[in-house]
Amino acid sequence: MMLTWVILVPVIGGGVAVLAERSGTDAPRWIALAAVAIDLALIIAITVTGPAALTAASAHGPWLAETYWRWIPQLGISFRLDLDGLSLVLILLALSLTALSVMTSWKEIAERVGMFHANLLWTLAGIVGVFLALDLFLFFFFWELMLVPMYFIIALWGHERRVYAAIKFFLFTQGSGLVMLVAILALVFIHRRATGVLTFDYFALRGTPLSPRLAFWMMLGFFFAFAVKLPTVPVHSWLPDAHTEAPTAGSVLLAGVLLKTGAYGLLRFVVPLFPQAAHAFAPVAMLLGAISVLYGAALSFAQDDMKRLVAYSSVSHMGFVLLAVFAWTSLSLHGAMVEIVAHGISTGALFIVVGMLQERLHTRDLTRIGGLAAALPRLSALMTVFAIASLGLPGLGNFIGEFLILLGSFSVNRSLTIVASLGLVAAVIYALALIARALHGPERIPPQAHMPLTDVGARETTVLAVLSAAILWLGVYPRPLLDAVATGLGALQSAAGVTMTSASGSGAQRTPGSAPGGDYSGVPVRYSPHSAGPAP
Amino acid sequence: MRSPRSTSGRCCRETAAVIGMFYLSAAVALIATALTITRSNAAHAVLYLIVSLLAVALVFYALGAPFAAALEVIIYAGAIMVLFVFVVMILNLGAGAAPQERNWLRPAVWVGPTLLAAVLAGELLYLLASGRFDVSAQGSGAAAAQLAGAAAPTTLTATAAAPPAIEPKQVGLLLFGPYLLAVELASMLLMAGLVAAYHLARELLKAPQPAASHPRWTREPPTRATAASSRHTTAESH
Amino acid sequence: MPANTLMHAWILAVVLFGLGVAGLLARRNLVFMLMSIEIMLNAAGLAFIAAGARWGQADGQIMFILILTLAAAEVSVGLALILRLFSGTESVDADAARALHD
Amino acid sequence: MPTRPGRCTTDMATLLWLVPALPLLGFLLLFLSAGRAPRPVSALIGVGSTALAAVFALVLAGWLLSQGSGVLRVTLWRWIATAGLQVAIGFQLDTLSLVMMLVVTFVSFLIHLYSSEFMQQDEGYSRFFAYMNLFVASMLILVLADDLLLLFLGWEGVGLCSYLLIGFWYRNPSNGYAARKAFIVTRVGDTAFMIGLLLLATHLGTLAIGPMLAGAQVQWPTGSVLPTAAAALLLGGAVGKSAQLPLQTWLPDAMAGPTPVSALIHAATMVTAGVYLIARMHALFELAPSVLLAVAAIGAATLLLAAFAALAQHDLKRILAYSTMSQIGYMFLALGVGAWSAAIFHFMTHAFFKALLFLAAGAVMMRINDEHNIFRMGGLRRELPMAFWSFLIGSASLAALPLITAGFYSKDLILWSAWNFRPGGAVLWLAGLLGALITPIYIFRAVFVVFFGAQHTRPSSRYGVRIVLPLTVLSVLALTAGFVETPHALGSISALSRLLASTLPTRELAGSAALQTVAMVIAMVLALLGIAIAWWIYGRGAAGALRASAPVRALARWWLGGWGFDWLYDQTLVQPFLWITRINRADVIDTGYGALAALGRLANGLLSQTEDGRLRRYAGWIAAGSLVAVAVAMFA
Repeated sequence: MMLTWVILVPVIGGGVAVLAERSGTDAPRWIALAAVAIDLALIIAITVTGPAALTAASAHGPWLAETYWRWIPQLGISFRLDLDGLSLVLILLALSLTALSVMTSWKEIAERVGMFHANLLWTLAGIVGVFLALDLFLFFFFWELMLVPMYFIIALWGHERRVYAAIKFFLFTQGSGLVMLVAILALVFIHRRATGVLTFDYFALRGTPLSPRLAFWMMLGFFFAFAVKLPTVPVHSWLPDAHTEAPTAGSVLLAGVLLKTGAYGLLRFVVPLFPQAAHAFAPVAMLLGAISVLYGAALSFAQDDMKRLVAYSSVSHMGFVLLAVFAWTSLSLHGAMVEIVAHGISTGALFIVVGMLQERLHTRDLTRIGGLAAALPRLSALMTVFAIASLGLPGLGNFIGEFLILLGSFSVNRSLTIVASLGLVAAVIYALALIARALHGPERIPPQAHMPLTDVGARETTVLAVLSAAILWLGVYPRPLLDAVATGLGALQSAAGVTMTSASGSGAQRTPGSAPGGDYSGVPVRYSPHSAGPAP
Repeated sequence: MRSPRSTSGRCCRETAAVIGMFYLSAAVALIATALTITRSNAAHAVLYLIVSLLAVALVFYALGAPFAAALEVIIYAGAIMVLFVFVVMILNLGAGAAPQERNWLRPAVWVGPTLLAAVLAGELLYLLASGRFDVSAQGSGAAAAQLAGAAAPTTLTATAAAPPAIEPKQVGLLLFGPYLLAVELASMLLMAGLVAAYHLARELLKAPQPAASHPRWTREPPTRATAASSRHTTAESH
Repeated sequence: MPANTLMHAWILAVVLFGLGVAGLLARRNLVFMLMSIEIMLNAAGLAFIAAGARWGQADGQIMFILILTLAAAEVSVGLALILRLFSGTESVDADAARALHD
Repeated sequence: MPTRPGRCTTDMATLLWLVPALPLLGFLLLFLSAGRAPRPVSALIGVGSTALAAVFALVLAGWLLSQGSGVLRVTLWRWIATAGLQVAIGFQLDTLSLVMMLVVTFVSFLIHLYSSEFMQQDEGYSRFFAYMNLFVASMLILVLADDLLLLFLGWEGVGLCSYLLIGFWYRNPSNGYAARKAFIVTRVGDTAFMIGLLLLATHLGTLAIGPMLAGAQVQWPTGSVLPTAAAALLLGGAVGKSAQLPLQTWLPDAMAGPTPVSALIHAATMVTAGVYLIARMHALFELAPSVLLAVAAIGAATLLLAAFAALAQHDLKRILAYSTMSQIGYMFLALGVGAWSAAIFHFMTHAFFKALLFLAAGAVMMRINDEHNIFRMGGLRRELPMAFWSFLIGSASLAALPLITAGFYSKDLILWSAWNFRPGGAVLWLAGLLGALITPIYIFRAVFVVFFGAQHTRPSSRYGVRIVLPLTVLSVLALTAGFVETPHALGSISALSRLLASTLPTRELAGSAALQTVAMVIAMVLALLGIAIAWWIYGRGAAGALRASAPVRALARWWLGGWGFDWLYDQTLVQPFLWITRINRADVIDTGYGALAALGRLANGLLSQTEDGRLRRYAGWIAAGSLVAVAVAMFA
């Protein structure tokens, strides 16, 4: 029951923020922060008390908490939310990044503040919904829900070409979402034809017997939606525009969390639902991942706009995650989770820094600025920290992620892993290019900058200090994160059953025809797949 | 349902006359229609069309649809063509506009449409001839026999009696039986036509505004600009 | 009515229809175009009546009646439009009304 | 040999992780104070941390030596603990890392002291010390790490610090370019190293150096594919970091950084990280003899290439940079022929005399307002006696002046080991010998040109104690450090090799003592001959015609550019990359989607033409349409 509140709090917070706008421009900001704080407290309470509330049988599974209601029994749609280590980490990342993005846009967002923060909170609600929903219909519902407020954030508060970017973002994600819907419906109908039970429930659908060809196309449907969101190279071109034109808070949320819904989708839905098909498709997907790494890095180096440079670097980092997911070894999956969190922190921080620079210089064009290290020493130091984190320096979070991913996928596909590790060199090139062109060299400050350039204030320093501490902590002591996701990933791997790798990786070969969802120990006893069928 | 009256005795004489009438009226219809579309004088064209419609009415009668023939004469030839005559008179399209029509109807204009119409007709004829639809006698099919009751001989030979005329009663029964909905729709259609015609033509019946004085069609047509603007003003005013 | 006579009826209908189409496309005078449409409608009615005669069912005539109502409504509206157009553009040339398109 | 549990081991363990922690703490203090700390405080923190680290190192050394050849291990916390990989943050101190630690802490302390006065006028004072401390910390982590991943952390850390310090004066774009070039070229090597790590971790399950090497020796037969691949990849990393062929182009440009940086990073410590890596992973390299041969070959080739290139340089620091590259070539040669302790011995002596040379050069340049070109200096020996004598001692040690300099002993040991190496030993020895001839020429060329001959510049005042002290100490070491390891003929002391014997395998040299003396005499003669040649050409200005002749000048220009490697890499790698990224700046896939949208607009434009209000055209289209429909009905 508490899980629904985790989603409802931001929604209500958003509403209150809109109403509070009349009583002062800062009120919505505090309400937004309060909403996120309450949500954080709620999620922590759930994680602490959660397992006890579940019945004994499911307690030992990875599930921390579970909410289950019949929503539309006729169609077998249930309002099912489940929290496990995986979702917990991602939700915590989402909440903290939202809080930080609210704090960074304290001065940047001046008009229609209430509406802005409402949209921010509603996007957050959608995202949290995506991470929790385990009913395919509910998942798709939240998947589409989170797009709309993000569209408004980009379209209303963005920069020059915001409408173009917002529409492009919406078209790309919506279009691919529809492909996923087709796949969901196909899966549901086949499941109905095979077992006579019409249900959208994730656990029930996992065991549906599928012909390889059909499974491949359905897996492709899911994969396409998540690949667009991830983003992977051929379908990535919405990202640079959306990131460049979005306000700082929008970019942070987009890069920090929205991209991760794609990765989460791959982990939770693509491979466990269609193990054989995913295994067959793995080489292609890993190739796409490797190409994304190099292509994203090469493009990132060529950009003149700081935000576009950082945006393309996200394409490069997410290429690693794609490589890891389809390697499907325990190492690469752990690496993917660390990379997701580390990328969220480092790229989010880079966007915040670029936002601060834009606040001061009113431009993001690298050809017109230079030598800022002298004028803004503290901001430059922090920017250097995050740029170096994003190039994967050991001792900072990204390296742990990238190393585990490369190690995990090395045993699966040696050549692609070596190609992907070239991305490390490419990462150095674009990260140093960013630092050199922005901070070093002769001092060039554009005329429209409002002089004198003031270095980062208290608020900004705390935000960046928190982020740099987080990325350092992740790099030096990643074990809490690794342990948190361990059980969740283990369960996913055993559920997928198919061993992707020869070397490590667990789970015996399981024929798809086995009993639907029943064999998976993690399913809470109160819910049994058969009872969830349509009302007699 | 009383079976239609068709005793075998009178059938052949009657049939021959009916078939003769059919072909005659068919020819008349064809010629009249051809003339309708080729005349440059609108009045002549309308009259030829009326003749063509009457001829078709006769064909209907020959085909054993007396009710339809009557309707054709009353409504089609009677009402609709009368409307046409009115319009031709109102617009003074008769002899006055003939030279205008003539230069619009240069032979060269006919090439495209006739070619297109010929191909279309050819296709339809091919379809008819292709036997796809059981037009021929052999395919009388059970439906015909069953519906026509015992009287209709099973095969319609060339010299078979004229098809039993379909009584208006039969048509009436069917009309207000399964086709009741269609009738309602037709009535709505007519209502719509009525309202539209009234609404569009109301403008013309009103007292002439300064711009639209009565004898205007005899006047030199105003320059396009003022006409357009006047029309706009009138459009806004009503 | 012998079958081939029915066939001729259909042939007649088709030819009439063809003439109607030719007339529609050839003439620039809106009234003539309306007349051609009437011819086409009439041809269609003929085809229906012939079909009704062929299978001895009244459906053909009912369809003819519907076509009649259609034709009546269509003519009334058409002619009203022609009058309206005429009051505007002083001519019944179909191409004169080009300005209406945007 | 398990360490004896006992209270003093645990203090020693805490002492062990304090050694790298102190400079790290220094860095954090300086970084967080963000330039607000006054200069003396920054200097105190900077120099103090390294001094304390050096003291602790000495204490540890004393304790370890008293233990015999024990190994001290300390594990701080488990870094990565997932199903596939267990990595712990832990340090181990054995004799090899002891020598490295001592040299690193001691030399960096001296250089920190030197730079506290050298950088006095520079406004980024605390930033400089912050980066220098971070560097020392990373280097110590690298040297003391007991897990390859932690070593890689130190490895990349020193790479980062070298980037930050080369580009220290960031206003000048060429410094920034040199810094980026250094980081990217070393990063190429690091990626090879990373792939090596992946290979080792995947096949041997762990990255902890001890167990991994043990596992390798058990599982992998000598010379099979896996160890060869792994060793080759590690060699790639070492070549990148130690600026050996083919990744050596970044070192000459790295001289753009302040001189103490060049002294510490690009002479004494970082560039020898590759040597340490190969020495530390000697068990793996022994499983891949072909790679060992490659190490020797690379060493020999690089030492010759760098020596000849140094001959043609005008910039004093670039001469020293190429000289460093050449001396590391000697170390690689030693490693290649299996003389592990000889390589470490040469590393130690080289650290001292090369640091001395750089600091002396810095002292000289500091006084003639940063003039780098040696031909614009001259006759400085009377005005700057301190700099002159220290530079002279350094040069003598570099040139391996017989008997009295440390360089002589270490280089001689390497040459002797090369002589004994069976397959191809002779060739390597000859290469080493030729290098031993060229080295004195290029270094004494600099000595004669800078300190003798006509006086061009008027150097200003004297040096403070913080510069004189390091110079004197290093001068003493440059002369005396050699006596820890002397050949048979000269007292056959083998203190260092016995010390290192516990960690590095020793090879009895086949050649007889007499043969060793003969080889030694040859080396002595060559060294003296080199100095004489240098004096003859540059001291007395002879052979001017020859030097001015076209072929020699062309050769000199080719060598000036570092044998054209820079040009080669620029044309084959850098320009194509820049070209591809520039033309693809607008992301061809994005333009693809844009084209799709444009197609939509085009179709809209065309179709809206058809709707032009002409009724008869519509009727015509309808008729044509129905015609087609009926046709379809006909055929379908």
